[in-house]
Amino acid sequence: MSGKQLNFWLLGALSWHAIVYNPASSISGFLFFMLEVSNLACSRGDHRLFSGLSFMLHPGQIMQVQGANGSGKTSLLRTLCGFMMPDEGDIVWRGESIRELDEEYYAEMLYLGHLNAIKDELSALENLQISAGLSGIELDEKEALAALRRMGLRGRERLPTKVLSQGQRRRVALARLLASDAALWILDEPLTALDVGAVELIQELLAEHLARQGMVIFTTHQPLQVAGAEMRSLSLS
Amino acid sequence: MSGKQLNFWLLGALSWHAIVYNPASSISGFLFFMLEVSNLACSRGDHRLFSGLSFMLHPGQIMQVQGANGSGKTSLLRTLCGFMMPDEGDIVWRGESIRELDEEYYAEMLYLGHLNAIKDELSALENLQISAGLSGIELDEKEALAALRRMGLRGRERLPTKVLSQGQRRRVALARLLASDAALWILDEPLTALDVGAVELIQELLAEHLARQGMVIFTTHQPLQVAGAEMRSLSLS
Amino acid sequence: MKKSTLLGLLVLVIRRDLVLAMRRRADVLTTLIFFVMVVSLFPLGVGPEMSMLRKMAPGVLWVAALLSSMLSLGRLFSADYLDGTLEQMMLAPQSLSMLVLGKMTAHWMVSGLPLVLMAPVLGLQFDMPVQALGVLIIGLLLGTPVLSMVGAIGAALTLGLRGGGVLLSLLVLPLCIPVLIFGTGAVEAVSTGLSVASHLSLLGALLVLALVFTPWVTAQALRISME
Amino acid sequence: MKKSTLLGLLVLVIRRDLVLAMRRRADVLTTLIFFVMVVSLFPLGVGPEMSMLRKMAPGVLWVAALLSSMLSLGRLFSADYLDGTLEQMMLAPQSLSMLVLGKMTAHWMVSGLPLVLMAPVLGLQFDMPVQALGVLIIGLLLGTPVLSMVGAIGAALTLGLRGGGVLLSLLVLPLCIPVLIFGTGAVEAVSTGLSVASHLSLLGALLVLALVFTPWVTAQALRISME
Amino acid sequence: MAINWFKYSAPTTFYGLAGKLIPWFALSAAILFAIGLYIGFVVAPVDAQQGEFYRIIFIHVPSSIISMFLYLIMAGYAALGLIFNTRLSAMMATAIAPTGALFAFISLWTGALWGKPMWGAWWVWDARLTSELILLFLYLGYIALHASIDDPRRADRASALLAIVGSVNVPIIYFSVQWWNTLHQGSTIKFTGTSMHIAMQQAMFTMLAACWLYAIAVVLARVRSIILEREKHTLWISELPEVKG
Amino acid sequence: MSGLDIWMREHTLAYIWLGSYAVALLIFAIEIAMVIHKRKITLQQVRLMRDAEDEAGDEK
Ligand code: HEM
Ligand SMILES: Nc1ncnc2c1ncn2[C@@H]1O[C@H](COP(=O)(O)OP(=O)(O)OP(=O)(O)O)[C@@H](O)[C@H]1O
Ligand SMILES: Nc1ncnc2c1ncn2[C@@H]1O[C@H](COP(=O)(O)OP(=O)(O)OP(=O)(O)O)[C@@H](O)[C@H]1O
Ligand SMILES: [Mg+2]
Ligand SMILES: [Mg+2]
Repeated sequence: MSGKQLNFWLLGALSWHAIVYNPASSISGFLFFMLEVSNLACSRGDHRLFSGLSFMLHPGQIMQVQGANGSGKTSLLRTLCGFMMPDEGDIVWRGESIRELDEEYYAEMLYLGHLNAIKDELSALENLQISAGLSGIELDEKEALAALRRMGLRGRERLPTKVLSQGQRRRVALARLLASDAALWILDEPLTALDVGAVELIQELLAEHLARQGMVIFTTHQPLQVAGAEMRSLSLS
Repeated sequence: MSGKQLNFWLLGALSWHAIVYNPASSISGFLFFMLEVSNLACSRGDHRLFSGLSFMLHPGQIMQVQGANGSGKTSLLRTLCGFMMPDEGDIVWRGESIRELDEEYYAEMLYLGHLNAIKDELSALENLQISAGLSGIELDEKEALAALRRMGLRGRERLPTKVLSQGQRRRVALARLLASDAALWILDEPLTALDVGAVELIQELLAEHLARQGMVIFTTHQPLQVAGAEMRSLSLS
Repeated sequence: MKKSTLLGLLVLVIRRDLVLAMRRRADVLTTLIFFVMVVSLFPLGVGPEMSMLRKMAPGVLWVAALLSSMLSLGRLFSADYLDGTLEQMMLAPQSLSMLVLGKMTAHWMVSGLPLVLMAPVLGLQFDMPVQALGVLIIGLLLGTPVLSMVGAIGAALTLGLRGGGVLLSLLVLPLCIPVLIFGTGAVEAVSTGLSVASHLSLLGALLVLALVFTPWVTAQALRISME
Repeated sequence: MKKSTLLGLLVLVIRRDLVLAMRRRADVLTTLIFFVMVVSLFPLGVGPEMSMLRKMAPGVLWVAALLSSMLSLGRLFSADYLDGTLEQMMLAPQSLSMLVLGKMTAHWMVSGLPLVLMAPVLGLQFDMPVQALGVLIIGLLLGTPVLSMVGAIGAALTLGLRGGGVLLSLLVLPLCIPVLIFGTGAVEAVSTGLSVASHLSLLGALLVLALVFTPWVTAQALRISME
Repeated sequence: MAINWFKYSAPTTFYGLAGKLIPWFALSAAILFAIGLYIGFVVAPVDAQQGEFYRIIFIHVPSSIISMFLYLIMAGYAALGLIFNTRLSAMMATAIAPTGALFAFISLWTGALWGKPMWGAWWVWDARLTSELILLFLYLGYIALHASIDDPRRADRASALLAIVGSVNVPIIYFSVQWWNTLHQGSTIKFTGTSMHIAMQQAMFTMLAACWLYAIAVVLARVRSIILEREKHTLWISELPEVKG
Repeated sequence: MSGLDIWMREHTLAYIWLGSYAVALLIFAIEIAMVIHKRKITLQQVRLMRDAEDEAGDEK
């Protein structure tokens, strides 16, 4: 995985320049901010989920979105992805609104939702290679196998995913985290269906990502600790 | 919900007679056994999941099936439902193999799987009424509303379930527990997507069911305690 | 909270599927419009000569009816399968055949009946004589339920993700052809002066056969597909 | 691990959809069987008069091709939508139009191309002259991609809607009528001695138009549907 | 000429304006209908070839023309709504569709009734008839798509896209159908109204005007309901006299 | 010549009126009725919602 790290550092260096020299970024007053959400409001149907939501996320930070069922966590994450338009407010990435950035933003962002986004008919290996390919990364078979094995899928790499157990399917989806150079991870209940061992693995992955100056926004109803990082939290009520 | 309890007692009384007078039940030697699994073996593909599995479940008992992802918990539960045929061994309910019993067994059993079995287009209310109807129970609107409200869905009863959040959808599925007179509950990861409050509620429901001499077999990767009942556990490795 | 009867269950299933269809009121209408459109496409392909169109009319109408009920059949079980409802139906303490019969009936009411009612108008576009139209309607009334029921077997079999699906759907298709042949035959018998009744009674016999066997066969197919 | 190019992405998407189609061989075959069935039913419905059948042939073949590609369109995006893959595609850092173009191409290769290859055999059943068969094939080669592409817009718009299949055909069939008319027109021009080339070049023009605009329009439709 | 057009493109002002205009449109439509029917049936003479049957023209032609224009207008509004994200345009497009579909239906129906005595058949696969039928399908597709999406914002955008794609296709469809029909068919009886009697012309134009006015009135009334429905959360709606009362 | 054809020739004006104009006017009438009905329903809904909001406001 050294190629990946290299890749990441390169990207980091580029983005550093972008921040320093991009005039737009100086508006906010901070030099190092990456994701800035200001005064966001979102509603579904007749129902206002949240409003006046503002926060910033810096490299190396992790944030848990908390709230009861139906409080709007998923809606918030989907708005951050640009799937839903907010009623008010703006989401700014590296000083530009994500509305304008579009594909540039997507190149640096990874979203994992309630759905696993894997194809039942394809094997875990094919699934991983294709989903990495869609996000612009060509994985060769060795790399993909290594990622799947790290996710505890040894011996299951070539089975069609439809025969896998619920937790194994989730692991296939999560293997994308290992094959991504995105700076911002947006994870909606990544721990669903995972057993204790897998939860620990995810915690490790998050810690590694943060150590690489990555950013994470996630939701979960289960306890989750990440070593060596302070967990910020955002409560929706 | 008094009608329900009444119903349950009546059913209990009948089944008592069935046990006492049913000659088949005396084979096992126990008078009170309800579910008896003996020497069960199950495989998927080339893969033997478990074998030589035997256990008994008595009224008022709860059993957690434990194991890592892919260890065969779901397969075991689906075999207990009769969806899958075991390679070896037998599943006996009230002294008769469930292969022979079929619909009589189904009348006393409730299964809740990974999938919610709710219709996106229907409201929570309609979903509950219909799924109760399919398991042979006619719920009037008041009863159904009461069940949904107990599940924390007040104000969401008449929305199409497709707009509900993941946890709310799971709650709609779980509302069936409140509208069932089945003696045996088979629950596959009932806590998926539920928040802390809902988990407590489920614990309460399980305790009530056990107090009524019901039986529960379930799986979960999250911690779960039931007041006033000893938790048996079965490990698949 | 009280126990429901077998008939109550049948009514429940029918009502449920009708409610689901009505949730999208456009749904019923679109099946119908699809029928109308398929029928109207043929003149565009074949050309506007009336004498030829008149001859083609019964065939076109019947094929269109088959297609529209087939198209909507794809969803008969698959939606229930994907969201887990079908699993629950198989755990219902009542006979699965009964549930299946309910689903078939609802399907026919939503997608077969409107076609029957629309057919005469389309027949007029093809300049069909009134007598032939009457026979066409009776034929469709007898035949469309058979299409729904036979199609349900196919729908149940194609649910299974097994490779055998192709072979089995091939087995089902020929079952629909007799319906078409008797149906169009009845209409053509009007103009050639042959016996209409024999064709129609054959259709009726098919209907009875289908009513007796298909619910059970479909239920078995579902059990196979679900394992 | 290296970055992929835009063309690499196109190839990836096409290969992915083809592999998926091969895993579900039943789906591909049913489209083809449906085509054959619709075409072969006509002689049964209309009667065995060869002169009439010969006249009908191009129309029937084209209508059948139109309907069968419509039949398979319902699945173009819906499977990806349900399992969340489509979401991920929309988050891909490349142009969504490119992905859509890939999916269209794969769809045509799976459901359009087999029809083109099958058509001459069926045409012979209707006693079509060889020259007409040639024109039919060229017409289908130019026309079926347009059907796939225009259909994709409808598939994207009806994504996630109940009764999507039928609604889809309601939206798309009227838009496909020009293809049908030029396609059959070309074949008929052979027998009437009129200019075949003008029909075919019109079909070609439609193809170019569709290639330029439909991927973008479909991408927009997907964005709207996913909101 | 300092009329602020944007003022009327806001639902707030448009709602009031439309409310004031509707009675006038409706009233003049009714009067013109009466006049048109009077001229058409009493003043206009019997046609030499067709006898009385030709009088169907007074409803047939206006409804045909209006059905075609309304589609273009609808697509125009839809495009405006999609591009500039103006709320009112999308509502207008939605309000126009049912009226357009009904006029298309009337055109088909009256045409069929005319065809029976003239051609001896209710329906002939003539280019003009066929393209009118396809137009009806396009309307129905638009309506069905809009109706099957629950979220109104999404419904607006999706059906707007469809309307635009449809309007690009309408000319293609029109010419292809015309070509299809004329290529291998010379014998369909065509009505060629060469020199029309002056009273006939008057009747037809009066009826055309009446139909336009009627269409405008109905569309405005419908759009008012749509505004009410969509904006029911806003303050100005809850302060309307008809809501308070 | 079927019965309808003969009737149509003998009673042309009735045919035109009943067949075309009456149908067209009927369609107009139905459309007007639908529009009026829709307005009534919408107003009702809006009033209901306003009342509900008022109550919610009072509770606070
Ligand atoms: C179902 C049958 C029919 C349909 C769908 C139909 C459709 C149409 C349409 C769309 C137009 C407007 C065309 C334009 O403005 O370019 C039109 C105009 C007209 N139609 Fe029909 N028509 C039908 C039957 C008939 C029949 C049977 C007659 C008379 C024999 C007739 C006579 C006319 C005349 C005279 C015009 C006006 C001509 C003009 O403005 O150029 N139509 N019709
Ligand atoms: N059309 C609608 N009308 C009213 N309420 C709606 C509508 N659509 C969505 N909602 C509500 O919006 C909320 C959506 O919440 P969201 O999915 O973001 O919740 P969540 O915080 O992710 O919950 P969970 O923990 O259960 O996943 C739910 O409360 C849902 O009931
Ligand atoms: N055709 C097959 N070939 C090989 N292995 C298979 C096949 N089908 C299923 N399996 C394996 O069988 C197991 C099924 O496990 P099951 O779904 O019962 O697990 P589980 O204990 O419920 O896991 P989870 O906690 O993830 O839900 C998985 O390990 C899966 O990989
Ligand atoms: Mg959520
Ligand atoms: Mg499991």
